[in-house]
Amino acid sequence: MNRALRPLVATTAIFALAYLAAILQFPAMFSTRVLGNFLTDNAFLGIAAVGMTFVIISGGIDLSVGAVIGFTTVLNAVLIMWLGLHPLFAFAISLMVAAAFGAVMGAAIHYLKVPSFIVTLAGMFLARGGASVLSPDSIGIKHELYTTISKSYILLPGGGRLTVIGMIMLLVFVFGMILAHRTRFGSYVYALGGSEVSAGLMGVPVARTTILIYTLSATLAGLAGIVFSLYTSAGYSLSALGVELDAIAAVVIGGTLLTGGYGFIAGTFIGVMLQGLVQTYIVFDGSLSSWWTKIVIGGLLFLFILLQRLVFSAAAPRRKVFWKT
Amino acid sequence: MVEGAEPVVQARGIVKIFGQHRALDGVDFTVRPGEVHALLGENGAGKSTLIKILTGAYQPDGGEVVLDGAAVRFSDPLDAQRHGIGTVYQEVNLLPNRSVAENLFLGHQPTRFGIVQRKVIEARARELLAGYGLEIDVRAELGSYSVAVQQIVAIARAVELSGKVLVLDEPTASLDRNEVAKMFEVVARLKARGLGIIFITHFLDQVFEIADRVTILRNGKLIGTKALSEVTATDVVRMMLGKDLAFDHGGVGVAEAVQGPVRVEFKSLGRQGKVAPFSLTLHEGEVVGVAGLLGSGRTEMARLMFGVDSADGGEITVGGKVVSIRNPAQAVAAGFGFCPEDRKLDGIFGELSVRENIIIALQAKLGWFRALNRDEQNEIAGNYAEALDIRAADYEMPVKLLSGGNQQKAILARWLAIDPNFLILDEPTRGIDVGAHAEIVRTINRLREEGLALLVISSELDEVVAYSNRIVVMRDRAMVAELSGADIAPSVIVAAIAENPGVPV
Amino acid sequence: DLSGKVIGFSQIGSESGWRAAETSVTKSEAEKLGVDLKFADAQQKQENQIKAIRGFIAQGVAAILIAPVVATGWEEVLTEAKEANIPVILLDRGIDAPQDLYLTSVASDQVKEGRVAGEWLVGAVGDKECKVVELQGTVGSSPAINRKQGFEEGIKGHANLSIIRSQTGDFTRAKGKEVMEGFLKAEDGGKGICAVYAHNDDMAVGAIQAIKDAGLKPGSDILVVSIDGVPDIFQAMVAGEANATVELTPNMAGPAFAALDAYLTDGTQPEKFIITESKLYTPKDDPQGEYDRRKGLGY
Amino acid sequence: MKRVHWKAALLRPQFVALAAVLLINWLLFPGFFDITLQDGRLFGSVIDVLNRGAPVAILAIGMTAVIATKGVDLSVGAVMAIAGAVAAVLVTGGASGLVAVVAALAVGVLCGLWNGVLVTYLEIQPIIATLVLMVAGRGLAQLVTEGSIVTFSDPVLIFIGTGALFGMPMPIVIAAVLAIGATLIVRKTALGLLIEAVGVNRSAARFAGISSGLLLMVVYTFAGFCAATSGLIVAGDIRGADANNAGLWLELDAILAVVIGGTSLLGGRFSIPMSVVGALIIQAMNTGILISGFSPEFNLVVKSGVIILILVLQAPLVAQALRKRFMAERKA
Ligand SMILES: Nc1ncnc2c1ncn2[C@@H]1O[C@H](COP(=O)(O)OP(=O)(O)OP(=O)(O)O)[C@@H](O)[C@H]1O
Ligand SMILES: Nc1ncnc2c1ncn2[C@@H]1O[C@H](COP(=O)(O)OP(=O)(O)OP(=O)(O)O)[C@@H](O)[C@H]1O
Ligand SMILES: [Mg+2]
Ligand SMILES: [Mg+2]
Repeated sequence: MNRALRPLVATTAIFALAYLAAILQFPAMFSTRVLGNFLTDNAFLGIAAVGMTFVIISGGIDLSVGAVIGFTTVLNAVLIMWLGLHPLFAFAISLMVAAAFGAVMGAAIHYLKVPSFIVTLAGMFLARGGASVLSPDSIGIKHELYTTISKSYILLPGGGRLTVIGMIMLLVFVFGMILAHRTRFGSYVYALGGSEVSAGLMGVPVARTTILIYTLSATLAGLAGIVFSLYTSAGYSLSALGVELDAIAAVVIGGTLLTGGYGFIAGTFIGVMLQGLVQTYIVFDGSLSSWWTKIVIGGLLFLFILLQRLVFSAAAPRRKVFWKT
Repeated sequence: MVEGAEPVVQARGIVKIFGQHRALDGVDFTVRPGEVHALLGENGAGKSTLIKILTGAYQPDGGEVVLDGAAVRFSDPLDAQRHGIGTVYQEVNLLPNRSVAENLFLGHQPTRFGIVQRKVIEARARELLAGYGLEIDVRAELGSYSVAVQQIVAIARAVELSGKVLVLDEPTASLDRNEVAKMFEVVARLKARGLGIIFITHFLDQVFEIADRVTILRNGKLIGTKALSEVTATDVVRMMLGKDLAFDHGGVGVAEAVQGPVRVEFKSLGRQGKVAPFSLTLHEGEVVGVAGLLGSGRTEMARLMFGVDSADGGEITVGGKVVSIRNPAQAVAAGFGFCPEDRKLDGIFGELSVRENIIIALQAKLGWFRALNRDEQNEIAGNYAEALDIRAADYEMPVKLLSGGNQQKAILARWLAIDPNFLILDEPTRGIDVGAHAEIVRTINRLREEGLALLVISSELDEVVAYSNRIVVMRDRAMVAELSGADIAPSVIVAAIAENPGVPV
Repeated sequence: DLSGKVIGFSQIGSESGWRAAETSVTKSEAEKLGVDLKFADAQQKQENQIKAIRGFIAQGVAAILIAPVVATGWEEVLTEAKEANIPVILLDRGIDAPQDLYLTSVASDQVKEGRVAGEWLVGAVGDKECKVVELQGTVGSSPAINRKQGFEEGIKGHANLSIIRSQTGDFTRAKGKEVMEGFLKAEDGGKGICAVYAHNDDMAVGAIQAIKDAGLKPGSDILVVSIDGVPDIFQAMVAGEANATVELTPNMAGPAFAALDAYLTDGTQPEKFIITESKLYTPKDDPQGEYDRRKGLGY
Repeated sequence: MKRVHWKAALLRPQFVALAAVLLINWLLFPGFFDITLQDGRLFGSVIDVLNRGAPVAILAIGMTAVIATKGVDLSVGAVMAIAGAVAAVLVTGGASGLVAVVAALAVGVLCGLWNGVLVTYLEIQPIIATLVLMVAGRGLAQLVTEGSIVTFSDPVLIFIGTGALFGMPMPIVIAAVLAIGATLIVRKTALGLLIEAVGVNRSAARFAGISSGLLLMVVYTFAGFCAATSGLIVAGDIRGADANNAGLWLELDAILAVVIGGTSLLGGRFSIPMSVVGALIIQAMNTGILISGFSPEFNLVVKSGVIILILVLQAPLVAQALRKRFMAERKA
C-alpha cells in the first residue's frame, strides 16, 4: 500500500471504530437520520475545510474562514433583505467578494512575504469587523428560494434526510478531490508545500498559485457562508465564530500535515465527520456539563492525534533500497 | 561541436551584486549548439550565480542574456524552461514529497479536459528512467529514494525540458562511477542532437572526459574561455586558483605512520536492520578511511557512532573509559565531532551567521550557562574561518548565502572549534573545488599530525588512499574488511568491495 | 407528570455567571421533577445548538428546551421537531419564527429591563444635569441591542440625562473595568460622569473597581446601575458601591416545566409568552439577604 | 557611527508605529500624556496602556521563545484562565495568597510541560498540540470554578493585579521584570543562540550536539509560566477568576505582538523587547479606540487597518524601499 495513504486509512478506521463504539452505547445513533444530520449539520464546516486543506497542503494557514463565513451570511442577508436582490444574484456577488478578499490576502502573502498566519489573522479581524459594520444584529432572510431549498431533500429510508446543503458539501468534496489529485493546479499546491524554492526552480508559477490557493479558500468559505445562511435563514456577524479552528482540526485529523506537502481531501471529510460524531455523541449522552464538554472534546482531539501519530510513526519514511531486491 | 556556429545562448557583461558583494562582475559566456561547455571555478567563484541568471532564477544587475541572437529576459525558471533551457541546480531541487513521475513532469503534465493523465505520465517516466538504467517504482515518493536516485531524476527532468540548452550544476557530486558513466552516455547523445550543454563540476577528469570548451571564473570575474584541446589540467587549475597548486597526492608513508595510544574503541556496535555489529579501534594520530559503494551502510555506521541513531548493543570506550552515547549531545560531550553528509538538511543553520554556525557546537558543548561572549566568538570564528579559508564577505552574513563549498568548510570549522578528540567526516569533499579539496586533504593530514583520531567516509578512492592509515570496507551494511599497510591501494580496495558483490545497479 | 421523561436542553454555553446559574437551576428543577434532562452546551454557537436539537430529535426526546443564542435561523430545525411531534420551549430569549413552531417562550423582556434601569436613573437624579456612560454587551447580541434601546427609552424626554460615551465591554468584568478606565480618563478623571449604566452586573463590578482606582466613590460620586442581579452586585450594594440592578431570574425552567407538564397531561396550551419579572433592586431591598439567597445557585 | 545606529533603531517600523498610534491617541484626546499621582499610584492614559498591555506583553515574552523555535502556543489564553481559577479557588478555600500564587504558577508550568511533551516527544505539530489544551484548558478552568466567577479578597492576589510599587502599577512592574529578566537570561547565557539554532534547523541542531528536546521543554514550560503570571494579574485585577472569559482570544493578540515585533513565525531570530513593543502597539490601539468614542462596531475594522499598515511597512520590499529613501534623504 502507498505509504502516504496510511494516515487516511488510519483515520477512517478510527472513525469506524469510534462510531461502532457509540452505536453500542446508543443504538439510536445508527440511523439514517443521524447520518443525514452528519452531512447537513457539518456542511458549512466541510466546505470550508476543503479550502483549508488546500491552504495547509501548500504550507500555509487560513484563519479568516470563520470570519468570511460570517461576513458572507451578513452580506447575503443585506443584499436580499435590504436591497431586495434575488438570492442567486446575491450568492454570485457574495462569492465574488469572498474571492476578491482571498486574492488580496494571497497577494499580500506572496508579495509582502508576510506569513499567512498573520495576513489571514488581519483578514479575520477585517471580515468580522466588516460584518458588524454592515449590521451588528442578525437579519432573518425570508425568501421563497430559501424556503424551497430548506424544504427539498431526499428522504432516506428510516426518516433520514439528504438535504441540498448536504449534497452541496459532497459535491465540493468531489470537486476538491479532483482538483487536488487530478489537475496541474493540485500538483502545484503540493509542490509549494514541499518546498517553495524548489517549486519555483521547477517552474511552478508560485505567485499565481499562492493567490489562487487563498482565492479558492476564501471562495469556498464564501460558499460555506451561503450554505450557513441557508442553514439558518439568517445573516449574523458573529456566526461561525472559531470555525477556522474546527476546520484546521478536521484537516489535521484527516491526516494532512500542517507543515505542508502531504494530505488528502478525503481525509478532511473523515475529520469533519469525526467532529460531528463527537458532538452527536455528547448530545446523546446529555450528562456532560459545559466544562466537561470542552474537556472531552479536547481529550478526544488529543486521542485521535495520538492514534494517528502512532500509525504514522509506524509508517515513517524509510529510504528505499532500489539496488537491492 | 559545430565550429563557429552561432551561439545558442550567450551572457554579455553580466553583473550581479548581493548587498555590497559583487558575485559576478562583467562576465561573458557563450554556449554553442552541440558543445559541452565546462564552467569551472573555486567555491564561491560565481558559477551557480551565473547559472541562475541564465535560467531566470535571478535577474542580472547589469549585462544581458542573449538567446538565439535576441536579447531575452526570463522572468522566472518556468519562462526559461519554455524557451528550451533545462536545468539541474546544485542542491537537489526537486520535491521529496511528490512521486518520481510527478517530479519529472511537474509544470508540463499532459492533461485531457484539465485532468492530468497519470497513466501516461507514469509510463513515460518509467521509459525515461530506463534510459538511465533506473528501474524504480515511479509512483513512490521521490524522498524515499537515495540522493543518487534523486539526482538522476533531476537530470532526467532537465534533459526532458531542454530543447536547446541543458545546464548541469555539479550533477555528479553524489553519483558513483557507474551512474556517472550512464549520465555521460546521455550527455553524449544530447550533444549529438545539437544541444548546448553547460557542465559544472569539481572533477577535472570528468571535464577532460566530456567537455569541449572550458570557462573559468575567479571571484566573480571571467578568467578565460579555452578549448580543452589547447590546455592541460595544470593550466586549468592554475587559472582557477591564480597560482600553482601543491597538491601532493602521494601520501606515501601515511600508512606506516606511527600509531599513538588507543583513543576511541567501538565494540560490536550495531543496530538491527541497519548495520551489522562491528568493532573498530582508532588511535591517536590516525585516520581510518571508510570505503564502500553507495548505500553500503557507511553513513549508518557513522550515525551509530555519533549517537544519531541509538545502537542495540555494543560498547564505546573513549580514552580507556566506557561512555554511553545515546544521542549526539553525549557524543559531543565525549569530544566527538561529525560533519554530516547532507549539509543542507543536517549541517547548516541557514539563517544564522557564519560566526554562529562555527561556534554553535562549542557552545552546545559548554552548556547553556557558559556563554561565549561576542569577542570570544569573533576570535574563534575568525581563526577557524581563516584557517580553512572560508570565503565570506563578512562573518555576520547568513551562512545560507555562502557557496556550497564554503558552507561545508564552515561545518568543518564548527567541529574543529570544539577541539575534538575524534572526528567523523562523511563525504567531506563532496561539491568542493580543487583548491579547497587539497585544503581539506591537507587539513586532515594536519589534524592527524596534531594527534586527532579521524574517521573519513569518502567515495573517492584516490583521496581515501591519500590520507588513511587504515581503511575499513563496508558492504551490505556490514564491515567486511580492514586494510592496512601495503593493502592501502585502490586496486585492493576495489577488490575488497567487489568481492561477492550483491550490487547489480 | 414529567417524572421519568427525557427532555433535551440546549444551552448557549457558560459565558457568564448568570448563565451558569441558569444551567444549574434548570438542572435542579429537573431533578426535583424527576426529569431525565439531556444537557447540551453549544459553546456559544448556533450551529451547535441546531446540531443538538437534531440529535435530540433523533433520540426521540419528549420535549426540548432551547436557550437560543440568536433570534434568527430556527425555522427549519423547529419544523423538524414539530414534524416529529416534539414540543419545544424557548428559554430567556425569543426568536423570529412562526409562533406555532414552539409551545411557549419563557423569557424576560430585555427592553423593559433597560427601561426599568433608565427610569430608575431618571428618578434618582431628578432635575440634575447627568452625563451617563454606557457599557454595552457584546456587539450584536440581542440583550445588548435591547437593553440599550430600553435604557434610551427610559431616559427619553429628560434632557438633563444624556449618554456621552458608549463602548462594548463584552459582558465581562475585565473589559468592563478597562473600558471604564478609558472613560474616566477621557472625561477628565471622571469628574464629568454622573452615572454608569452597564448591560450586565459583571461589567458593573469591573467598572466599580475602575472608579475606585481613579479615587472616586462608586455609588455616590458616580451612580452605578446595571442588570441581572448576580450575587456580587448585591455585595457591592452592601458596601454602598452599587445603586440599582434589575433582576433577570435564572429560573426560566420552573415555569417552562410547569407549562410543559400541563400540556403533556391534558393538552393545555400555555400562554405563548411567559414573561418573567424584571424586578428592580436597590440598597433598600436588603442586599445582604438577596446575596445570601443567591450565593448557592451556581452564579 | 554610533549615533546613526541609534537613529536607525528608532526608525524601526515598530517604533514608528507605536509613536504614530500614541500621537493619534494624543490628537483624539489631548490629556493622553497627562500623568498624576493618585493614592501613591501613577495614574493616566499612558500608564493605562502599559498596565493593560502587561498581560499580553507577558504572554508575548513566552510566546516569543516558542515562536523562535518554530512553534506556536495557542493554549496560553486557556492557561491564564486555569491559573486564575486555581488561585481564586485556593484563597476562597482558605489558603494563603502566597500559596495560591505558587500553586497557580506551578499549574502553569505543568500546562507548559504538557505542551512541551506533546511537541517534543510525541512530535505533534505545535498548533495542534497546543490546540488540545486551548480547547480542554478552558473546560478545566471552569471545572475548577464550576462555571461561576470566583470572587476573592485576598490581599496578595489583589496586590498582584492592582497594587503598585514605587508608584508603578504591579502588572507593569511584573512585565518589566519578566521582560528584562528573560532578555538578560536569553542573551547573557547561550539560550538565545541555541533557541534560534533549534528554530532554524532542528535536525542540524541535533547533529551539533544541542539537546533540542530539553530546550523545547524549557521554552514551552516558560510560556506556560508566563501565561500563569498573566492569569494571576488578570484575576487580581478584577478580584475574581472568570474562567469563561479570562484570556479569551489573547493567544492571538500575543502571537500578533510577537510578529509585529519582527520575530518570524518560521522560527529563528527573535527579540523579546520588540515583542513587548508589539504588545504595547496593540494596547495603545485598543486604548485609542476606547477613548476615541467610535461606535464599537468599528473596533475590529480599525484594528485590522492598523495591523495591515504595520505589516505593510514591515514587509521586506517596502522596508527596503523606505530605507533607501531615508538614506537618500540623509545624504542630500
Ligand atoms: N542570494 C545571495 N545573497 C548574497 N550572496 C550570495 C547569494 N548567492 C550567492 N552569494 C554569494 O555569491 C558568491 C558566488 O556564489 P555561487 O553560489 O555562485 O558560487 P559557486 O561558484 O557556485 O560555488 P560552489 O562551487 O561552492 O557551489 C558567493 O560568495 C556567495 O556567498
Ligand atoms: N536517514 C535515513 N533513514 C532511513 N534510511 C536511510 C537513511 N539514510 C540512509 N538510509 C538507507 O540506509 C542504507 C545505508 O545507507 P548509508 O547512507 O549508510 O550508505 P552510504 O554507504 O553512506 O551511502 P551514501 O554514499 O549514499 O551515503 C541505504 O539503503 C540508505 O538508503
Ligand atoms: Mg555552486
Ligand atoms: Mg553516506
